[in-house]
Amino acid sequence: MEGLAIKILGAVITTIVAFAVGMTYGGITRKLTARVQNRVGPTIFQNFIDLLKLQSKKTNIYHGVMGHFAPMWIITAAITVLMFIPVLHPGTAWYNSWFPNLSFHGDLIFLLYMMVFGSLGMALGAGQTGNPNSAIGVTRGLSQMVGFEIPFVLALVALMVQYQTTSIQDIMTVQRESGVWMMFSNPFSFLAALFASLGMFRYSPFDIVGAPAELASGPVSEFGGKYLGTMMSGGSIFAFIKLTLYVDLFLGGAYSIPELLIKTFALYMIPVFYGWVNPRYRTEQAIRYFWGWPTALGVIGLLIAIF
Amino acid sequence: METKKDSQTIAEYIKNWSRKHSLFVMAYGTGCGAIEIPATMTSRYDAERLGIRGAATPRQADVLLITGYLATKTLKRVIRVYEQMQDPKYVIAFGSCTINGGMYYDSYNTINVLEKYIPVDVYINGCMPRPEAVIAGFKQLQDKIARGDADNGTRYKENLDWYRANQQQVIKNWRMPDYNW
Amino acid sequence: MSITPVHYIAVPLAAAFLIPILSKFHKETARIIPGLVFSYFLVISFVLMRQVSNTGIISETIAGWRAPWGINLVFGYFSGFFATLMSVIGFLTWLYSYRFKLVDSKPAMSYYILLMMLVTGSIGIVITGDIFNMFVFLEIVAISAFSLTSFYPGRDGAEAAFKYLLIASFSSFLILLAVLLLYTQTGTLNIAELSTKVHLIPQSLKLTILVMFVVGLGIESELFPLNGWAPDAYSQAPAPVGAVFAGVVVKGGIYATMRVMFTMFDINEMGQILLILGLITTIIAEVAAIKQTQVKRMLAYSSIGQMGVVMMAIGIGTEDAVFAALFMMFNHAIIKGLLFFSTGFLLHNSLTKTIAEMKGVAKKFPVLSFMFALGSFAIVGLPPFSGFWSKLYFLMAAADAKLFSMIALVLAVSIVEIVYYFRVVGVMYYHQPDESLPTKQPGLNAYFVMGFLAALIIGVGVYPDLITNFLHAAAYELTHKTEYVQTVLTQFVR
Amino acid sequence: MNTLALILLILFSGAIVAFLSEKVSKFLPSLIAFISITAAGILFYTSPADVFNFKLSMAGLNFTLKIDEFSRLFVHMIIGLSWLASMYAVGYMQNKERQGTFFFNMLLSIGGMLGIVAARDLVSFFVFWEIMTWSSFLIVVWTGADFRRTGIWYMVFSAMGAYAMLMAIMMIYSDIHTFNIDEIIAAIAEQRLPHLVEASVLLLFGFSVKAALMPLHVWAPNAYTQAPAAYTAIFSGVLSKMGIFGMALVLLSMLKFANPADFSLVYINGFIGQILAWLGAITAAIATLYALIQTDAKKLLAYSSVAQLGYITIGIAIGTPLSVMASLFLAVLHALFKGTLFLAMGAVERQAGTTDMTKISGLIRRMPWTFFVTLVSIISLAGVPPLAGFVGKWMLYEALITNGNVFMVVVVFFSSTAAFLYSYRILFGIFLGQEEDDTAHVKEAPLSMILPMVVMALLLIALGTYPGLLFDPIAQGMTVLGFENVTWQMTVLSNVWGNTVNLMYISTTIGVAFVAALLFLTLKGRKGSRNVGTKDISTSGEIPLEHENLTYQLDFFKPFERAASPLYRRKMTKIYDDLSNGLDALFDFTRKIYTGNGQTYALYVVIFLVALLIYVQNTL
Repeated sequence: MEGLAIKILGAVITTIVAFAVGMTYGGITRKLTARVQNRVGPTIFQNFIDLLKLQSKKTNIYHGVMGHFAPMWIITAAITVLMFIPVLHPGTAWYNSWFPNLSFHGDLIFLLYMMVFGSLGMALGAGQTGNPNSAIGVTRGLSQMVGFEIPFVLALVALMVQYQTTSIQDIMTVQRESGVWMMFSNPFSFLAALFASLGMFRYSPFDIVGAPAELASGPVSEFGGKYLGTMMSGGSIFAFIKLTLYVDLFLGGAYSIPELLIKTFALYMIPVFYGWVNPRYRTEQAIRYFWGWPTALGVIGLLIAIF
Repeated sequence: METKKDSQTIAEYIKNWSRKHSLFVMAYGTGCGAIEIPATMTSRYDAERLGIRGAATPRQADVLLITGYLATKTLKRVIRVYEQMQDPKYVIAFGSCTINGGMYYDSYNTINVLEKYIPVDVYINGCMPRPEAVIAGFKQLQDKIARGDADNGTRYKENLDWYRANQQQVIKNWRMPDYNW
Repeated sequence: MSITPVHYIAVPLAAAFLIPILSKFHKETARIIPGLVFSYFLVISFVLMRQVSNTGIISETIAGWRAPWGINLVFGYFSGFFATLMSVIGFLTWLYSYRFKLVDSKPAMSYYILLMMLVTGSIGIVITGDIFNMFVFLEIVAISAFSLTSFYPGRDGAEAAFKYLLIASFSSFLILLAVLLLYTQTGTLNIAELSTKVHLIPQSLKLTILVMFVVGLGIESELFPLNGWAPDAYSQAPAPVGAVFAGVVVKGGIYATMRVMFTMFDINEMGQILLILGLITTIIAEVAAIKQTQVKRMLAYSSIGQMGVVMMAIGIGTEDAVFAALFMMFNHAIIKGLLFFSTGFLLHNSLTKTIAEMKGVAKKFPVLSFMFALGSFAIVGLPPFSGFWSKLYFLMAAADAKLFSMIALVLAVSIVEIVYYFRVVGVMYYHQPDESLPTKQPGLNAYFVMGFLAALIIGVGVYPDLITNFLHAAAYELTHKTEYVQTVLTQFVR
Repeated sequence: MNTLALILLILFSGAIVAFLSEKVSKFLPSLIAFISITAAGILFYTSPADVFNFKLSMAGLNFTLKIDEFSRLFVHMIIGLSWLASMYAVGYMQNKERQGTFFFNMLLSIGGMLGIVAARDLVSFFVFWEIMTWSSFLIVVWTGADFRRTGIWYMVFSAMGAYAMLMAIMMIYSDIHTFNIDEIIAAIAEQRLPHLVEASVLLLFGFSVKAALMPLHVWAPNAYTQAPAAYTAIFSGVLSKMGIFGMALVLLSMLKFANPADFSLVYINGFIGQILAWLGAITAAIATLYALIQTDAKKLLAYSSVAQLGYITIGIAIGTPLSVMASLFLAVLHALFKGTLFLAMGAVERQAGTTDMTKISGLIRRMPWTFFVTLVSIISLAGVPPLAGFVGKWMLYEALITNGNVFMVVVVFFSSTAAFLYSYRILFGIFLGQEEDDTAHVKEAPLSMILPMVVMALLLIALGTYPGLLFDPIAQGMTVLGFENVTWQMTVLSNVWGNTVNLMYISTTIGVAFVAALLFLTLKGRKGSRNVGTKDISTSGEIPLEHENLTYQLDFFKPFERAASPLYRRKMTKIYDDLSNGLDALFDFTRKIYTGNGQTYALYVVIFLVALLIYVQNTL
């Protein structure tokens, strides 16, 4: 019985860690961006402050049941995926005590689909608000998703067929035993997945979904207060999830939280840097971008994986 | 008015602190003053270091920034936007025109005193006020929030009839949805 | 007195002489007497069929002259099938066309006499055992067919009749020539005896005779390049007569072809040719049918196509194939009859009889349109209607003969068939009617006829054994000619 | 009396009675249809399994009907969905014209489907197939709109398929003189039939027409759209599965038992399977692309049905145990969710007058139940956990990956990701967005229409956590098809590499997290929450007028369309149009042989005579 209690505690701790890391990374990004633009910038905990403020709004706008559900779906999807993703390598002290959530009960295909869950719920909520900007943003987001899923899936399928498994643990184990990270053993697949990650994080040049000046921040344009706050936290957890997934798949996983933080942060900076030096793509340009070189790299990686 | 700082509970104090340090600004560029906003936001006088950042829609905004004179046509929009914002919300009136009409004091289609139409928390004087002045105004607002007596929305709701009367006086074709607050 | 096949000939001829006289006293007799004759036909067919099933093939000599000098009538399962079918179609046609459009007595009388002669001649073709006599009956049929084609006054009818006359004259000439050659070579005209003596004929001459028969009878049975007359004749003759053409006249031609090919000669000599001809006929006819704008022309081409398939089955020549051919002819008779009958009232007062005039008739004639739709479904061979089984048996026979390319082509053209029949059905049901033509609601008799045919179609479709045994017997009799020959030749020594 | 024959008899006679009873009252046919389907269902489920075989010898042919475990699976689909749809139809069809025809054909096609799955000899298979085809054709043209494009095309394609089947049947018959499927299988196992390969290819051709496979799919969207929704559910739900059933019959029970000594045949078998699978994948991709540019909800669903059938075909064609299980699972699921969706669209059509998404929007507050069932079935269509669609998708992917069809996986994944787009499109276009004033009168559909949809939606939810409920009959059916020891668990999915997914944990986690978030978000700051209508939106201060609707409906996925424009360039329908025009010209040319001129005909006769004489004298 208290085994279950421990499990629940571990789950809660995992969630808190993921949340904190995601939010802090967001703050750090804002700070760095400001520094790059020769500004002082906010503190790196600015996101926490914003979240606190949003949650402490007095009035909240209720747009109907779907609008009410949208943030829940996001947070639900975030937590569920987090439960099924291996944060650290099995067997390590950190892992056994905190993070053995459910990561043996899901596999990559499931994660791929579960990640969509949140954005679909978000889309539905945004649809019910009746704001045309939200619907336009949603269509852009979904179209872009079709764009970057292709190289991503190519990369994942390459890994799966090469190592005859669809579970993340096995891929991590392969890397641990061989001692070679996937990003070196399958460079092409890694590059494809990396390009896909640019689209996943929606920094510029792929931020047309929520273009503030044009779409009034797109899907979320009707959400404020607690709804917006919940979405923010869900998004932060998702950022952590994506980074951890990439680390597990390509960077050999992590044995301890600091290692995880280093790897994830290094990975996280790639879309951020790429965003600093890039303007914004139109949707069809973004899709064409993903169907261009990233897909080609993915195909090459897949061919290498087969033969 | 007497300060509420001592009377704040600890929760209220934290909330106000967070509100103070994260101000999402709905910069409603009505008049010429809008030109000062970019200067305030960008690297020279980086307003984000105070937690001030732009918001795209009134749903997410805390501060409504009226930059300059208001034609009656614009006033209608401003009222709409103001009413769509979520409590707690603050209004910063920017430039002389919002105080007394400024150089448009005798124009036939600009309002002179913004206070008559929506409650204002902070006035920033000058024509134009420089970014330093803007930031000073924000600072003042932040102090007010920290003191906890920046209850703009409640003031508006309590004196709604008075505000409505004034609004309908200048806005001839009055066509506003009425909200369930 | 006991009923014998000769009644088929004698009774109508007598009636044909009586009608003009009696109709002097009472006009209605001109309509009633043919009915009596046709119903008597039914009685004859019934009785004779029972007799056949009891005592095998009936062979009767006429006027005491024994074969081969005299003429003899032979009535077996095979002939009996045709005779019964023709009697039924004739009777139904009479019942249907009672008060069809023949208001004044004069054309009515000629119409009924001609109709009677048409059926009589066809039955004569079927039951005679003498090749020259068969030719005579062919002529009777042809002449009454000409006159019925040009029944309606007007240019088109005359033209159609003239074309028919022109082509049919070739047919009679060729058949007569063939008969002459046969007689000079073998010295007999009796089919059974001929079948024992054909081997005496030198090969090349025999082939020439065969070709003449093929061409001459092919004109009657609407083979491809010889059937130019058919569409005009069908479309110009009154609608019920169209049914008779499809159900009786053509069947006579086919019967003659089969009799000649199977009994007199050996099918293997011309089988290939008939197969090819039938295929070409089917393809061309269906392709031509899809481009028709007149309903009756379309039906005419479609029946040409059916005859092509029948001819292919004959060309295959096995017993199963003959069975399929007979089944197909039976279906064609009843289904085409239904189609022609329903069309007759759907386009009663129209002169051009175009498909466009059938727009939305389903609103005005729900029952008739249903009948037409049923006929269309049946004739394209959709289960559970009778058309399907004959198609299935034909395909089985063809598959036994390993004629896959032919199966493919036949199936391909039946897709074309589906298109043009369903197009008409669509026009009938799903277009808005234009209130142009005055309509005529069919009488109870017409409804009865069509209902009977529809019931037959569905009944045979659901339970084909209603007729299959009978058809099997007929096919067996045709493909095993010894019994036939024996029965006829035993009379010689009597 | 034999039970199976009795069931068929009930359906067919019920059809005739329904057809005649329209004269009595317009309400009667629907009732009779419902009653007879109910009777058939009761008869089927109350009688033991072994009574369902029926032999009839007629017209020199032996007809054998038998329901084995595999066909039982399909019988469940047919009877279940038809029962629900007929219950729905009672409400849906009321005060419509020509109900007699509709229900006549509906019952007839249902009987035909039952006959197909029960048929154990090719002739009765073909007979029932044709009955099903023409009755469904009559329903497709029932509304009478666009007869040529819809009706004739459907009939022509079906006829092409059916006659290809007939051709194949005849080929097999000419090899071994039998139509009995079991005897054929036995014969295949021992000797090499000369026409086996051609026959199976032709059969597959015929079945792919019904399954709307890629080059032969053009009839499907129009037909699905034109048929009344109460029947489209059956049409796309189970009638199209008859093609799948046939494919399974050919690929899995005929060709698989082909003589293994005959390597060429085995190779050809695998080859055919690959071709078919790729066709399915391409179908899925292309149909999805066309689905997401539709503006009519029913047409969108029609295209998506084509895509889903593509997936199912892939699974059958690959032929590994997992893939077959996946595709049978997907087949049942597709019957469930696409049935629900079409019924829901029918409800919308009946209540709001149209399913054109550019005309209506924001019905969620008006028709909450319809929205709920649509949401559930859309989620399972998109394959998002924790609903049942995910299970089928997962098994399909794993089957393909473990089987090494990696590029097919990518194509399938592309199409199912693009499926999210149209899933969102249909939910948003009809139920979300701003509320129209002219749909303010819309009410929720009556209970008799809501109930079937809700039942199916609940089934979808249950299957998402307990797919084993469905694996059980599927596994039994597969053992009949010759798969030994098909393993399945109630709530755990696993592939041949031993990777598992535990659905129980998934749905528990989702449920817990969702409830927690729900409580948090609902309770927090409840007093301060303001309910606003869909017109109260931040449009940069501008106030939308009462009558103006800002919902974004036209050119919904224009950016995607532009990005994928090369894929939209070719249109299959255009090719067929050109073909038919060419044929038309050819026919017109051929018809000119009949000049209508007597002399010409006479000339024909003479020429023919001479030619024939010469030919005969020279050759014979």
